[in-house]
Amino acid sequence: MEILDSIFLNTKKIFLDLLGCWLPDWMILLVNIGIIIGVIAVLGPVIMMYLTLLERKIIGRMQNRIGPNRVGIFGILQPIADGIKMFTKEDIIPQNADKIVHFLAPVLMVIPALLAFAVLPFGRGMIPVNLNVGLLFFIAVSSTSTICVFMASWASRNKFSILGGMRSAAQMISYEIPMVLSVVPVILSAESLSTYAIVEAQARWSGLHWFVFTPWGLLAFIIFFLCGVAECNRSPFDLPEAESEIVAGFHTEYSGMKFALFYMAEYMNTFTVSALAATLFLGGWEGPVLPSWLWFFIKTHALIFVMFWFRGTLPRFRVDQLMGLAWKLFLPLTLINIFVAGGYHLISDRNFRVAGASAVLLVSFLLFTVFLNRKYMPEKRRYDLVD
Amino acid sequence: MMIPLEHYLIFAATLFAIGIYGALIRRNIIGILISIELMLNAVNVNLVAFSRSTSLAPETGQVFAIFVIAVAAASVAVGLAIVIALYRVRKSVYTEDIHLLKW
Amino acid sequence: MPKSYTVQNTDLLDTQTLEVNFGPQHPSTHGVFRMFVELDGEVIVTLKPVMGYLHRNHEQIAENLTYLGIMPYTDRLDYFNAMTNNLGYAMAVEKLAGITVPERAQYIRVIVSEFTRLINHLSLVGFLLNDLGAFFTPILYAFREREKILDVFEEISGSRMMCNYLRFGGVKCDLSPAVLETMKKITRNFPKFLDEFEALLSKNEILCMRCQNVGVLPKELAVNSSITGPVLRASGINYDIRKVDRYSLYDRFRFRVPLGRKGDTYDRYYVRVLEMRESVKILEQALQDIPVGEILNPKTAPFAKAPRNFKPPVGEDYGRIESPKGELGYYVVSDGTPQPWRYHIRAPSFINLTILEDICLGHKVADAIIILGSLDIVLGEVDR
Amino acid sequence: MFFGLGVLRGLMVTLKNFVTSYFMPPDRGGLFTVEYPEKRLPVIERFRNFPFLVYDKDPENPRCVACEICANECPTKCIYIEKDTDPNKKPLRRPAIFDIDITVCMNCGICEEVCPFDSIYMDHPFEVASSDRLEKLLFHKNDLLKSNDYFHKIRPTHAAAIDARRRAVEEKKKSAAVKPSETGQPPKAQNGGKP
Amino acid sequence: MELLNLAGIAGVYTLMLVILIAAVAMVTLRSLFHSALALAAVLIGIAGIYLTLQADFLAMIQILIYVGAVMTLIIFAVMLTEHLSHQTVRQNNRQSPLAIAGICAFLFCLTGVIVRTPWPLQPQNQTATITAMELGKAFMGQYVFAFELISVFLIAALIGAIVIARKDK
Repeated sequence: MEILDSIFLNTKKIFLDLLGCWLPDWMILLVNIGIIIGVIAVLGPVIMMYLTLLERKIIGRMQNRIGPNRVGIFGILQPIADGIKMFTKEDIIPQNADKIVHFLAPVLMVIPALLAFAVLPFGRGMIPVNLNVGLLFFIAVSSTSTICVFMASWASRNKFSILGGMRSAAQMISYEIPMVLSVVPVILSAESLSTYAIVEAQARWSGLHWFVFTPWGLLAFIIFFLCGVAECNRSPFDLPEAESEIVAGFHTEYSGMKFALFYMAEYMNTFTVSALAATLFLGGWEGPVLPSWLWFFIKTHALIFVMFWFRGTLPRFRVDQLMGLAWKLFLPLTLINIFVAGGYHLISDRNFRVAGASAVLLVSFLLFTVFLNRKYMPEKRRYDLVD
Repeated sequence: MMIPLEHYLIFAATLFAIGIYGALIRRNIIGILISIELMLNAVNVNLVAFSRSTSLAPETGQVFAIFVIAVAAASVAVGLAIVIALYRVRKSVYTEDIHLLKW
Repeated sequence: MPKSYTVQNTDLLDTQTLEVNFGPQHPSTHGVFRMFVELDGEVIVTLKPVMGYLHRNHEQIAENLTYLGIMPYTDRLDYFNAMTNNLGYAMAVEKLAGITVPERAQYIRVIVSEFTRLINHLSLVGFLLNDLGAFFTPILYAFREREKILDVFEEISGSRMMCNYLRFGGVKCDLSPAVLETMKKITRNFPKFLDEFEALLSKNEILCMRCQNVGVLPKELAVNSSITGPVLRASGINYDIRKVDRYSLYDRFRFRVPLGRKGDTYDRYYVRVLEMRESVKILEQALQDIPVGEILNPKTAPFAKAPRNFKPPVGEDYGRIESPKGELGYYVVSDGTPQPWRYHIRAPSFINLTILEDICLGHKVADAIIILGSLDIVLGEVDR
Repeated sequence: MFFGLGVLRGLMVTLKNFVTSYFMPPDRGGLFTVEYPEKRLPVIERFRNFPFLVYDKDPENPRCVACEICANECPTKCIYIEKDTDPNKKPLRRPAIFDIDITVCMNCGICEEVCPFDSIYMDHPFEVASSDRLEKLLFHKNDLLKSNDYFHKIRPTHAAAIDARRRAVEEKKKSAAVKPSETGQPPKAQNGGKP
Repeated sequence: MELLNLAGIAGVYTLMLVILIAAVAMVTLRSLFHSALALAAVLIGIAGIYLTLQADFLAMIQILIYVGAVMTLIIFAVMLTEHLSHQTVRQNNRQSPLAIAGICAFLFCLTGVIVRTPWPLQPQNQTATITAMELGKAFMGQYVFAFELISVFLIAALIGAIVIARKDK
């Protein structure tokens, strides 16, 4: 299994040794970095293209229909067809739009999405850049996309996009805070910010060793995942581009290639957020039999399936409910979660009495916050059938 | 990576000078606030540059830099709150219109 | 010289209201319907519905056609339920001309209009969920069931939606035993589908949060603006024309009328789900004891070949039925010639639309779209 | 009850549909789509699309006698008929021109009901789209004429009933014609007075 | 290898140049929105400078706090106050030539001082990369009082901002 596990590492080493015979050694260093950058630059868009196809197939199957199967055997070439369509579509710039900012917004939207790939541990030893502040890098980079949303909505100068821009910025900010706080317990128990060390920490513990099996880990995982969904403006929280209300939110005035960039940024965010959730809580590339990078992709695609599943089923939140959920439900839960995780980590590592106590504490606090928000909870309705 | 300390200091100084220039000539209050941000950042660069080459414990510079960032964020928050309150009353954010102590 | 400083109004950041047109091409208004909305931030200040984009001059055309010639036009009024439109028109003319309808034809008419009620409520719930943002899943489940019923309609009348199936004094063609069998199968496993549909939607917290206490229609406003149909019953008023007029055979079937209590969007949604369950009960009873016999009153047979000679006596009449959207009435005035002198339709969607502004004020933009969806309007019927 | 329960139950419904769409038959949660151009749904017998004219033996003399009842009764007035005239300008009981403008026709089936000579019925093919709006969408007589066995092919029961009724009328007329000749009275002037 | 080092140093100098250009642009651009974006560019540049000074925790903090939150705040303020319509108002008042002269003089003597003073250099600190662990120990150890004070200060600023900006009913 070892060979299969580090198959990519070996091929790279062989390739570099091959080059080594007639290139100076510092050039090899550059080539190594070049390979990594090339892999990410190719991996990002390809993942994005095949996520769009995967989404349409999955949601199709949920609705008892087939999903795209005309282009290529099972619709394999559909993303390429979409790409060509996006290229050839005419690129309309509104007349009184702010030309530079209008052009810059989609480009700057894609850059953070691509940068986030640099920190994900794809497999044992296969991490593009092993920063010791990897997790913080991911959060910082994903928070810069708010500005691009502002630029897009301000530059197109129309009512709908400004309304959408304000809404999505407010949503992104209010979901960033619970997201950051829900990651703190993981850092606390893995004692390091680097994603590689976090995955190794999950491998070190004996028994069921993923963070998601600890009580605070489960709560943090749910909150992190939901905030991640909100961060990339997807399903139950996809208010900014709510078609039924304000047409298409901040990218109303975009068409052709620019719209494709927004689309690409959204899907890459989907991939990176679920990859990070898998790394932090589901043990990254930890797995019994299969090679490590395969485990990583299985877990990430499981979480991506859940995101598409949300999109296929759940209706959309309204603006105030959306904000209420973030500030009144997620934030208090994450704060308490940090205390419980601290206590859990301090008292002992793995015995069940402590786990039970913290679970009870967490569930009681959850019910308490739900009780506090009961004004927003749905009420039971009775109907009388009259003759 | 041997960049002499002086180069960082000169860079920070010029950044600081640009910040002052911006603060002096801008007519829009938000413009002034932005320039003050720039000046604070220039100070941060200095702190971090010094932290690596003086006799003190290496992390003191960074601790101070983080404190400066915290204070700067708080100042921007309060500053912009005041700007919005002003705009609500005065309908303009230009420094000429705001020179009455009480209206 | 400093500018003169008059103390401006010291009210607070008066963001000027934003006029937004949810125009005829908006993705979620059902057909060509415009709402001129004035927004203060997110909250609706004024809302003015603008209609008439789909006006096809239906009543004027009808005055130059024979009575039979109007029948295919009534399919296109409320294009979701053609059969109940035909039924309303046929009953009005039969009352005018004094034609009785044989037993089996009455049963077929009840079966067919109850199936149409299922279709209409299915697609309403689907479109309402579409406005709420559920990405097409509920509507595709609803349309899967609707396809089965439309295939049955095609078997009996020849066309899925534009059925043109009823004639004065009965129906155009008979139900073959095979069609009766498929109808029984559909009504047998419809409740199972409804349970799955409700499991997906009714208890869904997001749906409840979005729909409860949104667009509350008080009782007296509903009565004063002559609202009819499920929208009225969701506000708690027991007025169902099938029970009030007891027209055709409805007094023979045991079924109950669901009533809501608060009259908000969630009640309007759930009352329609309960009505679907009641319609399935009626269908089971009707399909059970449908008699054998002729399907067209022999007195009207000669007119089938020559609609020109069908001249109802001079006079006027108003026939009304409980269409899935409310009280659908036909007012026909005849002057002895084969063409009606005056022909008017009381469209329930048009009248239910008048209260849109009153129940939308104070709500957010997203709610206005859902309230419009819950009123279940079809532009063909509104603009005629 | 617990906040997220309804949402979870809804998710289970879609998951069940996702799973069953792979192996269940169409009506119990399986795949419902029929891939149109390759596989098609069977056309239902009573389906009515645009009308067509029936002729018994050869297209020259269709059943239609150009009585224009259908043209008058058609709600949208989309039928145009002109009588045929023999060489010396005497009108014949046959249509020279019989046009149906299918952009106007709403396939309501009234012409089929009112035609006393069983000559016009509703057809089945629905793929009649064409790029040219005027010329190709105006069906002339030779586009409309179709044989009786084509009528049998697309509408077996209905065509059989029509033919049975026509044969009954034929017998009654023949028997009526035979009976007076047996009783010696001169046959009514059936066909130009020839015996 | 020294080619690589050279490239690295050249990279740092170009980064400094880019930051200076963005800062000048920020100060002189007419539309406030554009100058806010220029500020964002400067901030990201300065995060890059921290990386070259091996202060990567600080760089990430800088991006997260400044570019993530402070910039959003500034752009919100710009959107709320700037009318969509006119952009023609002159952004700079009349003292700019005088200001330029004064600032150049100030800059000149400052650089003179920087170049002349003999900075006490401690070579062994040059390469020590400070990880988040040491910063955490410093915060909880030597500077714990300042840390608590800053949190009180932030809360006060938070509440103050809300009270001022709130549209009191």
